[in-house]
Amino acid sequence: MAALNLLQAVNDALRTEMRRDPRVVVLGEDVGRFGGVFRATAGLQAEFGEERVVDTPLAEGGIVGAALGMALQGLRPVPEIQFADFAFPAFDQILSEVAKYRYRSGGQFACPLVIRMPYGGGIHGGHYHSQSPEAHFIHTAGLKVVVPATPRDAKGLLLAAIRDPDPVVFLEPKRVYRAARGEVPEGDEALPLGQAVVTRPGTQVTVVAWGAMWHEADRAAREAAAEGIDCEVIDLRSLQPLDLDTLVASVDRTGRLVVVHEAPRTCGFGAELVALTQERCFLRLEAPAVRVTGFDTPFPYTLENEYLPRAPRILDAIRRTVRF
Amino acid sequence: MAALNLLQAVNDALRTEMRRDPRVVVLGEDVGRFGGVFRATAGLQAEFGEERVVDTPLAEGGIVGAALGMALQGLRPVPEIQFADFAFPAFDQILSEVAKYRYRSGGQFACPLVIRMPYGGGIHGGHYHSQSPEAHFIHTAGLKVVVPATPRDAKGLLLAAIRDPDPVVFLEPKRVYRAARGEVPEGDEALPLGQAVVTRPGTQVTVVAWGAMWHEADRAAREAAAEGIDCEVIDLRSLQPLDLDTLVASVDRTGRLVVVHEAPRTCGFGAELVALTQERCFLRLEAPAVRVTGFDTPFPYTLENEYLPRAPRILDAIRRTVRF
Amino acid sequence: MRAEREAARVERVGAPASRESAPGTGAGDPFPLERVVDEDGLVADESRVLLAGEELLRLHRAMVLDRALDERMITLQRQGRIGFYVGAIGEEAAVLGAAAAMAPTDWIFPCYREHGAALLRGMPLAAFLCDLLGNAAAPGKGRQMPCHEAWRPARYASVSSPIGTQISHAVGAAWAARIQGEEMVPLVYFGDGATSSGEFHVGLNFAAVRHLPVIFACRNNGWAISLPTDRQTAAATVAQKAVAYGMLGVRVDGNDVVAVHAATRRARARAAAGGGPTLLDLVTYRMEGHSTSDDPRAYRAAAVVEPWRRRDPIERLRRLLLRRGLLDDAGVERVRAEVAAEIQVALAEAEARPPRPPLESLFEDVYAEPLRQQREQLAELAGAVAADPRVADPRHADA
Amino acid sequence: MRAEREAARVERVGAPASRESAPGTGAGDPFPLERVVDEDGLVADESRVLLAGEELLRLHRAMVLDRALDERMITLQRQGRIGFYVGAIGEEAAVLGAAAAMAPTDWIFPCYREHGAALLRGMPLAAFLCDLLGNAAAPGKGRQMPCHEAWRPARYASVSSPIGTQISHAVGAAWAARIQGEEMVPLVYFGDGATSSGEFHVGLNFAAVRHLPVIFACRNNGWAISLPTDRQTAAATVAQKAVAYGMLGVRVDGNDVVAVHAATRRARARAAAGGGPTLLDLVTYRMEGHSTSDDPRAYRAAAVVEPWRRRDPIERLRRLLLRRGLLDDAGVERVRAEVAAEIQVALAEAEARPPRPPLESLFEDVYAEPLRQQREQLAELAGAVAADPRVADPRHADA
Ligand SMILES: Cc1ncc(C[n+]2csc(CCOP(=O)(O)OP(=O)(O)O)c2C)c(N)n1
Ligand SMILES: Cc1ncc(C[n+]2csc(CCOP(=O)(O)OP(=O)(O)O)c2C)c(N)n1
Ligand SMILES: [Mg+2]
Ligand SMILES: [Mg+2]
Repeated sequence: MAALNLLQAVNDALRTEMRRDPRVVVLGEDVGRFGGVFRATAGLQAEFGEERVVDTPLAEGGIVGAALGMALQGLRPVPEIQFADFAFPAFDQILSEVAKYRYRSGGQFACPLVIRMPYGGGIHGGHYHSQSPEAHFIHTAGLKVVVPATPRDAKGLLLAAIRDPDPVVFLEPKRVYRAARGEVPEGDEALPLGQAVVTRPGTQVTVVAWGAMWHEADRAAREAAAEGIDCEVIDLRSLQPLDLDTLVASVDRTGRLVVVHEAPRTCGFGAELVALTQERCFLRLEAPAVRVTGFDTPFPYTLENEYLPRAPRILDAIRRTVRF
Repeated sequence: MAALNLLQAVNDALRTEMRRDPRVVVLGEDVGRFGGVFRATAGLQAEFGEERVVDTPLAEGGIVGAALGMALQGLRPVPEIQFADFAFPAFDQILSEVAKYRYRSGGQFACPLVIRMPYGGGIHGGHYHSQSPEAHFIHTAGLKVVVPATPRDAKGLLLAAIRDPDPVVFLEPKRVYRAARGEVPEGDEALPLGQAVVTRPGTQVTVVAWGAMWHEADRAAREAAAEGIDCEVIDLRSLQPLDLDTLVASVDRTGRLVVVHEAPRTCGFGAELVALTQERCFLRLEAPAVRVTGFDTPFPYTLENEYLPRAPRILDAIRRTVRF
Repeated sequence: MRAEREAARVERVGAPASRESAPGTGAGDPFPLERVVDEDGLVADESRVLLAGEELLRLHRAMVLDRALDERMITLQRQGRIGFYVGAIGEEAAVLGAAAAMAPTDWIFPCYREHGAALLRGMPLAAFLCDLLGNAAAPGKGRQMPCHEAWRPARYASVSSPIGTQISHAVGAAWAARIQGEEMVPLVYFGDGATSSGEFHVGLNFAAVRHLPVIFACRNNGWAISLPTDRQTAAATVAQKAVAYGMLGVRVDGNDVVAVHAATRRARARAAAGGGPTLLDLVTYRMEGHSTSDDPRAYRAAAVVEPWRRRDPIERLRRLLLRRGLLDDAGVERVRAEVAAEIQVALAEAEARPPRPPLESLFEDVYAEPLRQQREQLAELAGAVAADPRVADPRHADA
Repeated sequence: MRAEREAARVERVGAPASRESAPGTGAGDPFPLERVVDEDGLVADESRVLLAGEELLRLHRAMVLDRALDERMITLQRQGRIGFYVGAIGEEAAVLGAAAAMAPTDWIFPCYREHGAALLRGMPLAAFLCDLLGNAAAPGKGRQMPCHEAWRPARYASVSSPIGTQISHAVGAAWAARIQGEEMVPLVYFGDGATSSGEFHVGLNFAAVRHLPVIFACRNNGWAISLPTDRQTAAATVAQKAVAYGMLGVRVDGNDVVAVHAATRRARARAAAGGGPTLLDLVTYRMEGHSTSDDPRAYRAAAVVEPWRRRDPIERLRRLLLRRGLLDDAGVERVRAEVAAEIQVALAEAEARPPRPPLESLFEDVYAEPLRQQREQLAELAGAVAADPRVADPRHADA
């Protein structure tokens, strides 16, 4: 066990898996010599060489398209998109090609690959270095979508994602890249995809979050406890596949749901979670599920802390839900 | 009044507005000489010339990007994406640029333009000539999203969209391009954006749909009536802005909601509608809202009629909801 | 004047080269049209014919099959027996000449007119026809439109509709093979329209900068649906687009199967030897509509097609074969008859299979294993069908 | 051998041209480096200096301001007074030489290092600084990162982060102006990294095929963050990428403001006269890190930057001005002092404004009028702030 931050855990996972499996390659802008603008791939090119850790030209579509071709030929590519905001030039490759390749070929071909992207706000990045595009990927059948909140999960889930037979979009909450620290096992053990974790058991209201917002949800729950409100906090970790059983079991018990995410509210993943719970827990719900989210605007610069659903706003929602 | 089909109504709207406003230009693949692969722009180049009705090279990003530049310089461009499935190469331009231009410039610039796209299934188009990507656009603040179901609405809403100060994604239900026929006023009167229409008043269950699926919802409601179930049917027409008042008023009365759309269920616009109604009608809901949608798979070819939420499947959902 | 000097400079690499023009002399023209067999089946330089007689006959048969298949399927589409078709009539030399020059283990990344190459590679005709029918025996399980085949045993990748996306796939496959130490040179096809896509640019740039062994074969057939190539690009040739990448670009008479084959084989040898990628500009012509959904009369005068009739690639090869005594008129007829019979048999076989894949196939292969949604939705659909059989009635289709 | 002939053909247009090399002779080199003023401030051909003394002085001042501003803002960023900065140190000639050659009504579509051009166009320095601070007086209302300015009065478009997206905007603006009958030639800036984007390809192709008046100015500064240009593309020059579009490509010493200006003015005249677009390859060098977020020591040896120090564009212009007696040492100092004072005054003005835009600004300008969501969410946020002021506390930021 070593105490690592989330960035180091990602680096550790990549290094571990590249040592174990010669099929794993890393490609993207600035990932090689420089080791990535966040240094997530630092040291990998020195260890694994220029052919396995590749600095690509500036073209996200090419990065993902080439990764798909590599996967067809038997490699396990882990392309990096420098910021999730720059995934849009690769959307045709991700949504039209990567997601559909297995299905459309009648299962003849598959393209297991992991698209890593730092995502989310809180680093003063304004419009284009802050977005949370998970809903686009979740809406696209064929993709898995994973978001770790802690270093341990970052390592274990990234190992699992690379070994998974399906393409995975791996969203890394860059706001807590350095702030989230914790013990990370040294081995190469993967954590299963599709399992949420109840990080705080509680009885009165279920608070669901992922990524950087899980930390805010957890803080809000602690503050709520001080006020005598007993929250159950769930870190989803995997948005697709979704661990609906854990969610439904929790809401069936608490009867109340608060969903937290950074992305704009309208058509965000929160809407899906609310729809799913009202479909399955209709008779158990004692209050409307509440979404605490980013607003329906582009991501701002100066007022980003007002925009982000941080602990105080979550706490406010928890109180309102419990009082309903 | 003339009896037109939906395609003719679109053509009529474009011609009407191009005559009225010299700033309006049309651009896209095959839209000029050929008049569009569906013939929506037939005859326009002959009337308005090659500079206002432009055949572009094959690059959707360029079509939308150039349209944005035209709008900055004072035109009112109406780019066509040949099929909504081919909007993905233009996603960076649509989501990162068109949607955010006004906001990010502090309101100094705007880019009013209308991106027309035939969308939806039912023409044996398989994966890439059948998709319904509305949720991606609705999730992106800054875009308006409009979907007519009838020729009259197609004309009136397209006129309004072109005159609107904001960028509009105008989704045309190609399944009913020819099948939907009706009276269309000859003048240049626009219909307001953001107003849903209750096409069938009823008391027991609210059925919400748009585009081609409104026709299926209407049919299901008629069949339900024969069984003694009284449905209220709403054609949303505009998904962003959404006429939430009409929806909430209806659900508050009926206590039951069935949402129909072609797109995959997970993170589709149906989730948002369910979330919104449970937030606002929580105490009036007598049954869980039900989503009748496309499945979480790519759009299939042979089994497309199984995939599409046609009247029989909607009827089944109506029955289940009423019996809950 | 300086400005004029510069204009001249562009002219030098960009002089409007007529697509109908005779091959360039090479002098002054940086991208002369390479040709081996002229329209009368005559060969000026025998040393440039790299194909043995047997190989020429094999290619001839493949081209005749491709043509006959296209003609037959267009008829089938008109009869409503298949839903759609997109063929390669007039472009058989470009498709098959390139494919025949590759090693059997080289990946082929098709556009959507290259089913002739899939068959040449060993995809059974009946399997291809099942894909067209989208029936229960279709290798693609009836999920994509006709002519969107894939055939893994021959490393023939999955056809996709979005234009140009396959280009970077080929680049990645080449890259992977180099990492694995495998000699593999992918061949990727696309049209002249695709050269305008971002995908083209991005893919060729990656290949050039990594010096990867890839053959980029542009079926430059003069049209992208209704748009003629000179409205697609102001460049006089597609070949010169290679200059942007510091890549080799070669312009070839795409209706001369011998020239296409020779240029491709050369490019392959060069790539395999570490010489990097090549862009092949295969100048040919789309003789028919874009697809069965298209009616070219709306945008193309019949007269412009006329000159291309006598450049027919199959006729040209036939003349060569007749001249060389490799085939006589009876032999030509025999090939035609064999091919027609082959199609007939395969069609009968394909049409005998159950016309619709089973319901559960809708939910397979989205992921390696269906997730909760797919399982639940299958159950939901099965339940709805049980409640009302019309849910699965294909006739209940129109609004 | 034929293959060798072809390799030679590519060499001809793609011979590795060193970015440090002296300007080409023109003979045999299709894209010679144009230069007017050499590194010592000497001019070989006086007829090529198109700028009057007054204009040279104005450009000199603009370049000195640009440099001083960048240096000052980098310091401010280190002090935590602004959050981020991206400057143009070493690239001032490329930025300002091009901008100065345009008509005042020509749109400028910036990348993100061209604030010098915004100021030259009349954006008030204090307004620019308010944007950097993202304060209540910022023209951009504090919504984007620093250096993402827009200035409508000068037709200076909105800076965006996604690379290359502005390129097709320029194309559309040119197109629209032609429809409107207005003589307007947009200038669009981008980096060498952007040439790899699909946006570059798509934009240049549209412009060429429609023969639109656009000037594509590549600030070819040798780097895209950590990637040197020779790993970005295998093409020896950016200029030759124009060949792909049948467009004019011109390679210019980007550290020679007189040459940049002359080439741009020529391109503008040509475009306005219906001669179509031009790609300008402005060969320059990024002297500092990519931005204040970057530390180039991780990927770039200090030694490779050294040779570029003596090519400093401001020094070169200064030498010219001194030689011509347009300025003396005291004059140089005076400009420096003036510029420093100007920055000081503007900074004081900007920092005196309320540091944070009001809450409601968050919801304005998403649409022309806020929709229901924006109105409701503003009320919700205001309610939350009322319930707990920490909701709007910027210090409550870290996890
Ligand atoms: C991204 C995208 N945009 C538009 C289309 C619609 N479309 C299908 S084929 C085609 C023309 C392609 O022309 P070309 O690349 O020359 O190939 P050809 O059909 O001539 O073989 C178009 C525009 C598409 N399939 N994908
Ligand atoms: C689409 C996209 N991908 C990645 C980035 C991250 N990024 C910002 S600047 C940059 C390098 C740009 O290099 P170049 O075009 O040469 O411009 P320069 O910074 O040298 O002026 C990269 C990769 C981005 N902003 N947009
Ligand atoms: Mg073509
Ligand atoms: Mg650069």
